[in-house]
Amino acid sequence: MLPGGGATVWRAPAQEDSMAAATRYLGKPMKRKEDPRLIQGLSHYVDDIVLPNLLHAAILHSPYAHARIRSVDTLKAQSAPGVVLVLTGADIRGAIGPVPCAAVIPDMKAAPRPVLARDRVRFVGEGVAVVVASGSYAARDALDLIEVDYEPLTPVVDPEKAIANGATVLHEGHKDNVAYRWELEGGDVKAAFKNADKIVKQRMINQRLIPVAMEPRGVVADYKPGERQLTVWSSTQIPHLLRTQIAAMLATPEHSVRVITPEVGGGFGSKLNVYPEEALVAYLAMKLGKPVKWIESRRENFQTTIHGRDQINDVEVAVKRDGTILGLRLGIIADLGAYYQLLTPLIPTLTALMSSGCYKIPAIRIEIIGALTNKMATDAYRGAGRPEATYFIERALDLVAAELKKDPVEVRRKNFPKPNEFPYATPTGVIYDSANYDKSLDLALKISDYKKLRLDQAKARKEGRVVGIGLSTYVEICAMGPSSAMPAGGWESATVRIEPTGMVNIMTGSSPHGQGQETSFAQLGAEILGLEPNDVNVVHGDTAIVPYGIGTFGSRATAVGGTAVYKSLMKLREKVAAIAGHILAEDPSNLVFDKMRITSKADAKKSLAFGEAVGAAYVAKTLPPNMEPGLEATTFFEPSNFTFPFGAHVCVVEIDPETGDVRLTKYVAVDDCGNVLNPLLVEGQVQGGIAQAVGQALLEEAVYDEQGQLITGELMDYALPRAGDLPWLETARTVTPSPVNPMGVKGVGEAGTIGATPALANAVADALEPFGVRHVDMPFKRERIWQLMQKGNRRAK
Amino acid sequence: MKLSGAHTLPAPPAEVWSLLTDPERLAELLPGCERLEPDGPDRFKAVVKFGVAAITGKYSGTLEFADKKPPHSLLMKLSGRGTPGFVDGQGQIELTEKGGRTELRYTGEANVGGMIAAVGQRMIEMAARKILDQFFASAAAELKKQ
Amino acid sequence: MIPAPFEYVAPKTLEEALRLVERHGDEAKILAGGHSLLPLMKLRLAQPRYVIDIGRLRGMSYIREENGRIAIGALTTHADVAASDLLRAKCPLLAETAAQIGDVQVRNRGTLGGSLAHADPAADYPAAILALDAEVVIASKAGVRTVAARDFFVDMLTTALRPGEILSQVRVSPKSPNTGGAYEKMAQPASGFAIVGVAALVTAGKAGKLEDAAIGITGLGPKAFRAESVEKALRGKTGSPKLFGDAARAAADGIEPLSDLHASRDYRREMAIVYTRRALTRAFDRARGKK
Amino acid sequence: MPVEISVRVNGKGFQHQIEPRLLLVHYLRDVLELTGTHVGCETSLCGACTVLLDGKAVKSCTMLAVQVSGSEITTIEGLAAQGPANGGGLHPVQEGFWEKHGLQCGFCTPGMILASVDLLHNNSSPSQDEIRHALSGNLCRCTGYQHIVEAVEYAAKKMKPRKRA
Repeated sequence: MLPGGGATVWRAPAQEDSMAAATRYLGKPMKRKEDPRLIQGLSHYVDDIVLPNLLHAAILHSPYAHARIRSVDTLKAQSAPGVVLVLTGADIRGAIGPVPCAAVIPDMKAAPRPVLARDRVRFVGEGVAVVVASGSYAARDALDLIEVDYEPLTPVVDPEKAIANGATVLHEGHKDNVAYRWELEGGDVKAAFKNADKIVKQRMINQRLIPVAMEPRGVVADYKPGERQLTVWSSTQIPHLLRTQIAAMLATPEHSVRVITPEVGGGFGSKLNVYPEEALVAYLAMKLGKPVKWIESRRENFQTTIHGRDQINDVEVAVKRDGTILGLRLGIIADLGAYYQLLTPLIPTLTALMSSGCYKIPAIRIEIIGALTNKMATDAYRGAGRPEATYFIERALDLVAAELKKDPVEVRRKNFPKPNEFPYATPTGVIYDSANYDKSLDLALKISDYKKLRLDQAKARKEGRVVGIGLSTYVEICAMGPSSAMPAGGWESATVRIEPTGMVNIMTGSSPHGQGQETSFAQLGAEILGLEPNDVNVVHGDTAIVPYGIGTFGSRATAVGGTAVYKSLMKLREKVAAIAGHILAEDPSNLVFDKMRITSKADAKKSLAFGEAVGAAYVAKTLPPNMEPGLEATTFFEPSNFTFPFGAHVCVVEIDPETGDVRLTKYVAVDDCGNVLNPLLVEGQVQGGIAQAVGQALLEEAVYDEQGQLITGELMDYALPRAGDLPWLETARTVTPSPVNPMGVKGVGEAGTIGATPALANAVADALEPFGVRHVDMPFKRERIWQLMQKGNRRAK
Repeated sequence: MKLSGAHTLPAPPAEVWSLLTDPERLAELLPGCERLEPDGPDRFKAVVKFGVAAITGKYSGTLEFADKKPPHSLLMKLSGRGTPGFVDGQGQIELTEKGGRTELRYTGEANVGGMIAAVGQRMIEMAARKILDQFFASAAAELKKQ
Repeated sequence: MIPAPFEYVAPKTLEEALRLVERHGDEAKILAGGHSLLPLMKLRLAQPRYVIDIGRLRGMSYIREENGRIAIGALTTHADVAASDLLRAKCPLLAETAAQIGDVQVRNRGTLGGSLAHADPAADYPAAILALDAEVVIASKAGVRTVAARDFFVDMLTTALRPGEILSQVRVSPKSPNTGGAYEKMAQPASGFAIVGVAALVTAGKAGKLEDAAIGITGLGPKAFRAESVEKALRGKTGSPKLFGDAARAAADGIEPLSDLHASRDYRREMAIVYTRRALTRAFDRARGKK
Repeated sequence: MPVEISVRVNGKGFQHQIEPRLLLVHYLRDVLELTGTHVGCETSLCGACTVLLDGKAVKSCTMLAVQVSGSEITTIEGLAAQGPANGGGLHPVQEGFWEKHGLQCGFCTPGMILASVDLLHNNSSPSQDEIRHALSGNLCRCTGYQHIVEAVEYAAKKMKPRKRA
């Protein structure tokens, strides 16, 4: 139930969670509307789509990281049973444009990826030829019959060697493998370092990761020549942007392309992209006049879907003896891979923007070098640039604390901006919307009983146990918008239509894929219109039905997409109120929407069913003068700023002194993502985010050997966290509404991952402190930790 | 993948040399070699079945001899491609006379790619050593026969 | 993901299976539960021309006592071995080892015979089979022969099985009341295979004197092996933490450990020592009647 | 050469001529059009393809369809014998996943649910550690597993008085 009056927005509550008390559905832990189909196997992911006469495509990939293609012989494959068509890069030259990159950085060298390699391959897994056959088995068989003559070239694998003089250059026309150099400076950095009592330096490596959404990618395309209509089903986070790009790559009018994202089995950024197969399969369907399906294998997913992170960070912090931070210098070498995907070059710049963390650092200088190497491209993986920032600054704060012999808590508090200093502008040019860092830290310390943890640790150390406590206080940038700061639009759209029977359809440009917006947006619609959530249907991921949208990434679906929904709902509520007011002869601002009725606050007898007022809008006989019939409203919401969720995480690890095995034994997360629509969903996002951080900290690492072979090329060698790797996660929230949007929401999709990784790293470093260890890079694999302990023991002897 | 090792063979270097550079005899000694045909001077086309137990793949490619210094040293270059991936490698072979016998030392590097590199990682090096050991054992046996 | 084509044959009897195995020689692969073979075939690292499915043979999945020994049919699944009351009572080491293989789904399908015949250097069973001095019963058209566990594992992925033979049964001795066993494994975090797995079996006499000790180690080298120098250092001595610690130092003697992404040679060697000591300690406690 | 199989899936009998190399998961998905069983990897590690074979959880990507001839298979579609597909209620494990937000993208969910059913058959009141251990053959990238553990606990409680599912 919301107060009446079209102009009234849902005000940010003055007290924590007071919103939930005043509402019927919003802020309540409602179970999900999407689940019944998912728990019964009744949903449809791309691979579940079957069309008449469906053909199957399979792609031949380069086994070489770097090689010249002398020739591709497809003759045998073409005559294999069931094979319809075999195409090579040369065959499609000019027919399909390169893979698009939306990032623009001054003086950036171009590194476009052809849909199929033509004369040179630049990473293991790059597509060389495609087979179309009557069945997936026949297509796979034919791949073995294609003969490619490669001339191996020197692979360039290490990013630092790649940018050094004399390295083999990956791309024709480039003089070296430096994709770009980018600098950012704010404040008087020289003075800061001159006035420092201490300068704390550390090199940190943020390893390469593989997103591994449980559903690999997949594309089905169907072309109807008569109607000139191309329909592409793809497992993507960005249906509209994909449609525009497919149209451009195929030089086909955009209005004849329809992209549908059916159920999407996880993305984490890996499906926030435009991939060669999306255009290639569409091209094949057009060429053959038959529907074509391509489903990525897990192996292909490892090799050819974007990777994440892969930065070397050289950090220098200038501090005063009392712990005050004066300045920061950061050098980033980002391994971009061989070609750019959609946002590849942009990701390290997000690290730069957030390098201040949740601290007042008056002077910051950052230099980024993007390196081209013979590997798969890196791009946005859960957190996209921000986990790297939070990681280095949180590690640096611990190093400062260690250097000054202070508790990590104290050093952090010393440098927090206070709540009354918001909006707070950092020297990197971003403006933090709202925060109370002390509050979330206090709560995390309280829940974890931090003082007792330290006492327990001292005791454990005496017993010869290796125990570490880690803390991270983070801030992140999300709700990706405004457009001025985004490569391709930072707004989001929503159309809400109240159908003649009173049922509501919300069409959102966001394209959720597991986050649960079908539920949370239905809660929002039910709340605003006084209906039941089941009366509200959420439609997404079909460019023919839903207005143009940007998509779900950067924790933006609720803060930006949800706000567009909210605004459209408010517009309709105002219109329905006007119609009801007209029928009831009551001032619309006196009307309350609740329990499917519209009733006057002043006179309860003045009341009519919601459906009646809606019907009137369509029958159009009793409308107020000059009012258009129908009930549909569209909003393109342009946020004025990003939002900046924050929080404090505390964790405890125990290391087996004999093996180096790190066990996470306690985890406390306090997150502040502003107001929440459905706390159950928020909790799910936080827990899942923490699990991915545990993956990065303890287990995951994409390893290319010296020849550029991805030797963690399957789940056999790339370890993901399993149920037994995680302790019970204790989660809590503080609520500091964002002033950026009317609902006061911030976003939570990536917060867990961003906040947790440094907490884990700090805990491991803390555990190893008695061994004289200052810093250790992730992942904290047993052997690495064991070696450090061995070294420490030897030194102690 | 770097490989090196030494074997003592029961014949003087000249005999070892002629064995190693004779494609017909080499074909018989090379484990899994199905074909070895001349393809230009010091260059041969080869079809070899490589692998261990269930993990076996057929590779076709070339074998080349270079930097021949009879009967002291030569460089063997091998490159093969098959459905499980590719193997490219070269090995420097040095022969030293030791009291009527030959000490053969090899140092080489092999690059393996494709499926075997992605999933067979933990087995490749073992497999390669095993194949080399087998080869030298057969070579020794062959030389003994003479 | 998709195996190459093959001819499928499903013999109804062991005799028929043996005929087929002999006829097709190394063009054929034997399919039992399929959890070693099918993964290789799906990646096309194995492309047999014939697949002989012995999974349907009746009477090859059992665990029973025979002439004072426990006989286990080759087609017995890991789950059945892990859950067997007979084994848990009389040969708990084998049940404990089976319970640590892969995951629930793998244990429900994978078979004892299949795992042993594949002889993956990082498989769990071989460690226990060696420590238990099991006998491997092998059938062929010529009849049945028995191979001791320590002669069965020949090399990486290579066993004493000859062409035309099928592993049909494994026999172990029931433990005496003062014998204790333990399997301790450091699992590779992604695949669950053993980086190092140590199966220890010790018999403790009065006052903790070690009458016998047997240690099988898997994951360390190209094949599982018995750590004989450790065993020698233990026999006749009185069990103690110090003894186990000292004796375990010989765990990797004479072995050139494997090295891969997940564990270097040195680390594997050191972990073999640590896990040997742990397995011995737990086995000894059990032999002494402690839980 | 094609081979004939005869199998019961979700209570219905089927007979087909199939290629021997056809994997069980592809038989279920492509031949029987039961697409609730998913393929998430090719190395038997993710568990998305888990089905019940004669009541036991198995990975259908690591079985040939021909191997199950004569057996009874239960897929996610057949788990609720009277599920909405057939006009009735959910299995308690399905209910638990819904109640406890045990899923996000839903891709791992069918396998996760069937592995949980297998667990509860063998252990009617598992501890949290036992649940985590029993699900070690199923990967989820979304939830962090905690809600899944709670979902299984919910189902265990619910199934107790009724004994078996």
